[in-house]
Amino acid sequence: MSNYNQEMIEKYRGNFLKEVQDNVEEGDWVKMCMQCGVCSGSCPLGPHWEHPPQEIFMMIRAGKRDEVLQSSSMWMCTSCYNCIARCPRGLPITHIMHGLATYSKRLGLAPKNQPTAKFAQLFWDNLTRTGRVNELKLGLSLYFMNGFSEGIKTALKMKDIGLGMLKTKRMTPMEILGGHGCKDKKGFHAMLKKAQEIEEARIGKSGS
Amino acid sequence: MSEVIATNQTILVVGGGISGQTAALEAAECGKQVILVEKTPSLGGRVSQLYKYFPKLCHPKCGLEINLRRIKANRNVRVMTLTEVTSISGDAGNYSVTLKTSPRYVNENCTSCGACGDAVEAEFDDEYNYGLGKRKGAYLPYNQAYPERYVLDPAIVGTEDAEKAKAACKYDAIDLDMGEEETTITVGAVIWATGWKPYDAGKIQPYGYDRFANVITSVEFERMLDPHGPTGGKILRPSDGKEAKDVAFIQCAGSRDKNHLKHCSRICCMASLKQTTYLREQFGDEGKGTVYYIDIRAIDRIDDFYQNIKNDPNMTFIKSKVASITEDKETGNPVLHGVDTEGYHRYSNPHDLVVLAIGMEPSVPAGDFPMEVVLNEEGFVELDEANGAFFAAGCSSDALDVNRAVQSATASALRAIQVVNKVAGAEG
Amino acid sequence: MAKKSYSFYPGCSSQKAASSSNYQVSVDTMCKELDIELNEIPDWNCCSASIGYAGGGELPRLALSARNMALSEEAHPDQDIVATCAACWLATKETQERLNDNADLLAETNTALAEAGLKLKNEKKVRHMVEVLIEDIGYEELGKHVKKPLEGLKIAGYVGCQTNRPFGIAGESFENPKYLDKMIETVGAEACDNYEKKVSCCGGALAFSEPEKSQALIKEIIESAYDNGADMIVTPCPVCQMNTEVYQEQINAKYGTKFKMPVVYYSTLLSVAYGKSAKEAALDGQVIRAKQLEEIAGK
Amino acid sequence: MSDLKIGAYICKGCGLGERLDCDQIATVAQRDGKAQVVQQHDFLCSAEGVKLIQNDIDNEGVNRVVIGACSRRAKTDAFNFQGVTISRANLREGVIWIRPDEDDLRETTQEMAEDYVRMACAEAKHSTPPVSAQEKGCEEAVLVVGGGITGMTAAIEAAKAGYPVHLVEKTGELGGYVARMWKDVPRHAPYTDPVDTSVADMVAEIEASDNITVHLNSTITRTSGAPGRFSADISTESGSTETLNFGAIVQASGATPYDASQLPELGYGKSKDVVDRVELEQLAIAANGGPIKRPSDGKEVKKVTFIQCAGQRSDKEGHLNYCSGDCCLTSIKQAMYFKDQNPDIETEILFDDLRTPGAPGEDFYRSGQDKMVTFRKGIVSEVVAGSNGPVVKFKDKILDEDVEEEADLVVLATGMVPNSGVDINEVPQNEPGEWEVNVDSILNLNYRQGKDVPHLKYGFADSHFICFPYETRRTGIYTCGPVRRPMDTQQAIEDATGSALKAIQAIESAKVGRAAHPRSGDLSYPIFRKEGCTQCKRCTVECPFGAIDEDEQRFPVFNESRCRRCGTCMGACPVRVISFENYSVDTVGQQIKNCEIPEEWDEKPRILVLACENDAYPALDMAAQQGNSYSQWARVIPVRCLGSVNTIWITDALNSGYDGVVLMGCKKGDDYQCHFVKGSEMASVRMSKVDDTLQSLSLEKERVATYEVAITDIDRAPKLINDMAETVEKIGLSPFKF
Repeated sequence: MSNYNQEMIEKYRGNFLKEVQDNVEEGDWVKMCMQCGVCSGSCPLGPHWEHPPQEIFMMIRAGKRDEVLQSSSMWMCTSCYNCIARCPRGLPITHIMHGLATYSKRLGLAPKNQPTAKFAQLFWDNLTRTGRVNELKLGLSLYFMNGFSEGIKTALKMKDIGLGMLKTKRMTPMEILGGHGCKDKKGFHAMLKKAQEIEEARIGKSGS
Repeated sequence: MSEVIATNQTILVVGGGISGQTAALEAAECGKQVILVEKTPSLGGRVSQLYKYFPKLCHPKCGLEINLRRIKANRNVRVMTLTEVTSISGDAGNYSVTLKTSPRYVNENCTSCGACGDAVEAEFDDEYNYGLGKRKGAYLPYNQAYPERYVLDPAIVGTEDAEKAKAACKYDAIDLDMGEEETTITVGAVIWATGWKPYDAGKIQPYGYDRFANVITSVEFERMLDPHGPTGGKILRPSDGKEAKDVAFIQCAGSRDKNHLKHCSRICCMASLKQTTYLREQFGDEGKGTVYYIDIRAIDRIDDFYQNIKNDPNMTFIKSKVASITEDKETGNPVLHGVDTEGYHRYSNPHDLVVLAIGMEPSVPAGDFPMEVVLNEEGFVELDEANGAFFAAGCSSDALDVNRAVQSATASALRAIQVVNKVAGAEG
Repeated sequence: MAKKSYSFYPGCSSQKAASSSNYQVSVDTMCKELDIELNEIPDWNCCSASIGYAGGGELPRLALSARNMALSEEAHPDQDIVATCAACWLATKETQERLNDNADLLAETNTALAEAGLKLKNEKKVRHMVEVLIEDIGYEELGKHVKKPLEGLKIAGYVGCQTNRPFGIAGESFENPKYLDKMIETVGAEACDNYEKKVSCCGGALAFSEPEKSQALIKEIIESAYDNGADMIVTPCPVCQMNTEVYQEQINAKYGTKFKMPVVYYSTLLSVAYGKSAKEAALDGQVIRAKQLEEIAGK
Repeated sequence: MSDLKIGAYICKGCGLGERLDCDQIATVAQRDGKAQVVQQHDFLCSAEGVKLIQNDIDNEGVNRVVIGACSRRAKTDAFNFQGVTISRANLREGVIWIRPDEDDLRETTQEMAEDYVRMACAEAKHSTPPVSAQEKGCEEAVLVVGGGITGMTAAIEAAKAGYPVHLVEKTGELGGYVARMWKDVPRHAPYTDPVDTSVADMVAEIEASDNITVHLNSTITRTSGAPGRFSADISTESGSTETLNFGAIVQASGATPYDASQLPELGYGKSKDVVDRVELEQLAIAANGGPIKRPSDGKEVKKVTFIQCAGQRSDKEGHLNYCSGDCCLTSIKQAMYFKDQNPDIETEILFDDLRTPGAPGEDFYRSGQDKMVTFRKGIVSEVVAGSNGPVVKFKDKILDEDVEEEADLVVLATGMVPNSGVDINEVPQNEPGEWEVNVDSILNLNYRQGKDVPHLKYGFADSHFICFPYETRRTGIYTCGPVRRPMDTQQAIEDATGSALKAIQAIESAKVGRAAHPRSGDLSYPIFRKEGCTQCKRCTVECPFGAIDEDEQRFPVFNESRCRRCGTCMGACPVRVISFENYSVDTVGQQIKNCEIPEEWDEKPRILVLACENDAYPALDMAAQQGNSYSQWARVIPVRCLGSVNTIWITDALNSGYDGVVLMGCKKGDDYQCHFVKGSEMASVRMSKVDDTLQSLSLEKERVATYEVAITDIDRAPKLINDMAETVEKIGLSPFKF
C-alpha cells in the first residue's frame, strides 16, 4: 500500500489536482468548482466536517495532498445528494467524496479508526461474500469491529432494537447460518474480480 | 387600425423597452422609417419598473421621458402596441413580416380621463408591480404609459364590467368589438429587442420563494421603492407589513448555475449594491444589508461604487452561495444557511427580508423565434451572418446593463441602416 | 385498467425476515389490489447501496447493478425495472445513466459481465415503485380503490434523500416534493403542508458507524413531525423508515424526549385504505405500532 | 411670415366643461389673450376637434395655436400642427386634476385656468415658429481619430453605411493595442478558445474600401467648426498638414496599458520574470504557438502565476481606482496560451473577484477551468526574487492562510489608462486669435472651453453613461472604446459601431438644421443681438456644450449645430440679448406678467413655479393624474432647463407682486441628473445671488426657493409648492402688489 502511495507521489510530483483527476472517481470535475460553498452549506453532516467539500476542492488545487487524503471529512458523506442537487457547476460531489475516500483507502492514508471507513469495508465484504447483504452478520461484525469487549458493549446497547426487529420478524437469528445469497456465486465473483482488474489496470495506466 | 405603410427600406424594431426605443429613435433620427412594435399595451419595458439606476442613483423614468418625447416628436417612428411578430420570411433587405395585434378595446378617442377605471370593479394582479399589487380591469398600465391610453383586460370583455366601462366613457373610446388583427408588412431589416424576463424564482427551490413570504426578488424590491408602488415606497415585509431594516441580498439567484441559467446576468451585483443604498436612504443607521456573493462583479469604472458600500459599516459581504433558507415560524424571519467560504465559517443568519438578485433570462425562448436565428447555448442571439438582416439589440444579445444595452441598440440601428441604405442604393 | 407488469428488484432489505420485509408484504398487497404484477429478477444481487465505496472501486460497484439489469433484460426483456428501495433504485438508475453517458465504461462493464455469462444492453427504464403509482396508475385511480378513507389522520410525508435526489420524481422539486402529500390526501387523510424536514437526511449511511450523528438528525425529523401535529410519518424508503422508527427509544434516552411516532410505508397506508387487514398491510411489522391504522384496518 | 394670428381652442372634455366656466375662459382668451379666433369644443382631441383647428390654420390664417386642454405631454399625436407655434394651457393636469372638486374652491380653480390661458396666449404672441438655422453644414465625411480596433470598426461600419471616412492614426500602422496581441478573447460562440485578433482582416477591408482614407503617422493639430462643417488639420510626423472638412468626429483614441514600473512591490522591474500583460503577449508572439520562454534565461515556463487587479481597484497613490474590466478574461486567455500548448504547465490565477460577465464571460471562465487553469481567491502582498524564479506571497482567502509560491513567470494583470487628451479644467485654452498646438491633445479643438472633450472621473472622456452613452458635451464628437470606459474588444467593437451611427446621425441632422439629443429635432436655435452685448463671456463660459466661441473682440460666436437648445446662455445673459424663436426671455417673461395678480386685500397670493420640463413638470403632471393636489395660488411654467432661467424673470415676478417663487430643477454635482449636464448647477449658482435682489427689494429670502426635483417626486413636488404657500401665509403677502 505505502509503495503505491510513494509511486503516486513520485508520479505527480506535487500536482495533486492532476493526481485526483486521473485516479479519483469523477475527479476530473474538481477543477470546475468555483468556490461558492453551496455544497458545504447543504450537507446535513456539515458541522462534522473538518474540511467541507468546497474547501477540499480548494485544498486539492493548492496541492494539500496529505491533509486531504488523511482527512476524516469524506467519510462524513451520507450520500444524501443535497450537494449534487444544488451545485451550480454540476459537480457530482457525492461521488467525488466517495472516490476520494476510496482512493485514500487504497493509498493507505485513510484515518485508521474512522468508523464509517470500517463499516463501508465490512458492508462490501459482507455483500460480496454471497451476493446479498446478510444484515445480521453485518450488524454483528460491526459491533465487534473495535474488538471483542467493545462489541459486547455495543451489542448490549443495541439489544432493544434487535429485540424489536426480532419481534416484528424483520430480523432472524437463522441468518447466521447462511441466509440469503445469489445462486451463481461463481459467476458473480468472477465478474467482480474482472471489474477490479480492469479498474486497477486503468488506474495504473492513467496519467503516464 | 389604419394601414401600416412599410417598404423594404423600413426598419422593424421589435420590443419597446429601452433597447427597442433606442434602436428605433437612433435610426429614425438618421431619417429612416421605423416601425416599433411592442407586445404589451405601452412602451417602457423593464426599466420603467425600476426605481433607480446604478451608479448615479438617478431615475429611469427621467431617461424614459426623454425617449418618449423624442418618439412623440418624430414622424418617422410608428408605434404599434399589443403587437407581436408571428413570422418573418424572405431575405435581408426584403422581409415579409406578419404582425398580430391583440385588441386593446380602447380606441384613439381615449383621453385617459380614468372614468372607465373608476367604473369597473374586477381587480387583477398588476403586472407592472410584478403582482405585488392589484389593478382594475380597465387601467392605464402605469403613470408614464405611452400611448397614454387605457386598456381593458380581456378577462372583463363579455362581463358586466366591460359594459360599465363602456357606459362610463364619454368619448366613445371603448370598442368592445375590437378583435385580433393580422398585418403583413415588408421591411428591409429587423432589430430584435425583446429583452429579458426575471428568472422564475420559484424554481430556485432551496430559497423557498414560493413558500416564504419574506423572500422576494430584486425586481419586486424595486417596485417597493416606488412612492406609488404597492407599499407606497416603503421597504416592508410582505408577511406582516413591518419595516424590513435588515435585508439579505442573495447574488446569482438563478444565474451562473447549470440548474437554472448558465450565464452570469451581469447586472445583479451592481443592482444589489444599489439596493443596499435604499436601506440607508430609508432607515439611516438602522438599515443593515448583507450581500451573499460568489464574485462581486462591479465592473469597470464603477468599481468605486462597490468600494464605497464595502466601507459602510452597516453593509456586510459574505462570500458564499447560500445553501438554503428556512423560516423562523415565530418571527417570520427567513434564516439563511450556508458557509462563509473565506476561512470556512458556518452561518444560520436570520434577516427581516431576503432579496434574491434574480437572473436575466432571454424573454423569447429558443424555438419561439419567428425565423431561424443563430443563438448561443444560453439562448441569446449571436451576431452572425447567417442571421441576415436580423440584428439583436440589448438583452436579447446578452445579459447587459442599461448602458451596454443602449450601446448595443445603437450599434444594431447602424447595422440595419447599412442594409436599408444598400437597398436604397440599389433602387436608386 | 389492464394488468401492468414489471421486472422487480426487491433488494436485500426486502427479503424474508430482513429489516424491511414488512415493506415487501404491504407492496405485494397494494400491487394485488392495483393489478400490478411484479416479476422478481432471478438471482439478483446487492447493489452495494451508496456505502460500498470503501471496499469496491467504481467499476465493481457499477458491475453489481449492471448484473441485475442484464439479468432483468434476459428474464423480462420487455419490462421496466422497478425497485421499492430508494438505495436500490438510485444505485441501479445511476449505473444506467453512467453507462449511457460513457461508452468506454459500458464496454468495460460488459467485459466484467461476460465473466458471469451476461451482457447488458441498458435499454429499459429503471423506476421506483412510487413512479409506477404516480405515472402509470395515477392519483385518480389510486383514489378509486379507497374503501376506508383515513379520515381524521394527520400525516407527515417524509420523502428523505434518495428517492428525491439526484433524480427525484418527475415534476417534483428537490426541496418540496409533494407526491406523498398528494397520496396522503388521496387516501382521505390530512397532509402536513409545512413539514420542514420532508427532505432532510436521516443520516442513514452513518446509522451504524456513527449513530450519535445520525440520531441527532433523526431527532429533528421526528420533532418537526410532532410540531406539525402529525399522527404518524409516511415514507417511501426502507432506510428512512428503519432509521426514523427504530432509534426513537435511544433518542428518548439520550435527549429526554418522549417520541413514539409511528413510521409507515406508503404501501401500508394504501393497503389499509384499500380495506386490507392489518396483517396484509404489514402493520404487524411496525416496531412502533400504528394504532390508528390498526383500528381502521380492524373495523 | 404672415401677420400674427392667435387661435385659442378651449376643450370641454375630461371634466373641463363641468369644472370650469369655459365661456368665461373663452372670453379671457379673447379679451386678455387677444386671440383673434376663439373656439370651444366638447372633445378637442377628437378627429373633429383637430380638424377644426387645422381648418382655422389652413383657412383663417391662424399661426399661433393656443390649446386650453390637457398637458403638453398628452395627446401630442392629435395636437401636432406644422408651421405654427403651439402653446398648451394645461387646464386638465395643471388645474382640474390637481385641485379638489369642491364648490367653495371653484372660484380659485377658475382663476388658475384663466391665468393659464392668458399665459399661453402671451407665450403665443411672443413666439415665432422655428425655422432651421442658417448655417447648415453639409459635409458627409466622418473623421475617425485612432486606428485601433475601435477606430477601425467605426471606420468600416460608417463606410458600409455609405459615408466617406478619414481614419487618422498617430503610429505607422493600424491595429493599435489589439495588433500587439497573440490572440484575442472569443467574440462569437462557442466562447471556449482564444481566437485570431482579426486585425489583419480589418486592415485588408479598410485598404480595399473606396470610402476609407487612412492617415498614418498623423495627428489632429486643429479642429474647428461644428457638426456638418468641421474642419480638421491632419498633420504628419514629417510636418505636412492637410486640412479637410467633416460632418462628424469619432474619437477612438483608446487606452494605454498601465505602467507596471509603478508596482515594484509586485516585483516588476526587480525580476525580469515578472511581466505585464502586454509583455506576455509579446512572449506569446515570440513563441508562435511553441513553448513560451521566460525573459531572464529563456527557460520554458512550467509554472506561471497571474496576479489580477495589479495596481487597480486601489486608492493607493499611483494606482487605478477602477477595474479595467477585461483583465480577468485576458488572464484566462493568456493562461490558455500555456495550457493549449502544453496541458501540464501549471497556470494559476490569483484573484479577488473574478469578473467574467454575461454568457460569453462565464462560458470562457468555465472553459479555462476545464483546461485546468487554477483559480485561487488570493490577495497578493508581494512578489520577491526566489532561487529559481519570482516568489509570490499571498493570502489564500478560502484556506485562510499565507502562502509563498515560486513560479517561473509572474504576469501582472495591469489595467488601462484612457488616452483622453488634455483635461480642459487644467490646461487653459489659447486666447481668441492666438493658437498653439498642444501635443498631448487628441483633437486640438479651437473651442473656447478647451482643446479636448471634457473628462469624467479617472480621466475617461465624457459620456453620459447610463441612458445615452454616446452623448458627450461636444456635439457631433462621439467618444467610443476604452477612452470612455474600460472595456474588452468585443464591447469596443459594439461601441464603435454605435458611435459610427451617432456620427452619421449628427451629419444628417446638421444637413437640415435639427438639434441633437436631447431636444433632437428641435429647429429653434439661439438668436443673438450683438448690439446689446457687453462681452461679459458668461454665455461662452457657461454653455455646457462649449458651443459658443469668442471672436477677437470677445463677442460670442454661436455655432448652432453645436448647440443643444437648453437655453443656458439665455439664462446666463445679464443683458438678455440671447433668445430662441419659441423660447425667449419674453415668452416666459410675458407669461409671468400676464398672470393676474389680485389686489393685496383679496388675500390671494401668487406663487410662480418654474419647473424643468423633463422631470419636475412631468412629476407634477403625474401627481395630478394620481389625485394629488397643490396650492391654488401656484402658476407653473415649464422651462427647458433650470439653466435657462434668467434672473430677470425672478426679479420681474417679485416686482410685479408674486409672493413666492419656486424653482424646480434636476440634481447637480458628480451624479448630476440634468440632461444638459451643467444647467441646474449654473442655475443654482445664479440663484444664490438672488438673495441680493431680494434684499434690495426688502423682501424675505424665503420667498425664493430652489429645489432638486426628480421625475419620481410625485408626492414631494406638490408638497414643495404647498410649503411655499405656507411660507407666504406665515410671512405675509408681498408688498409689491399694484
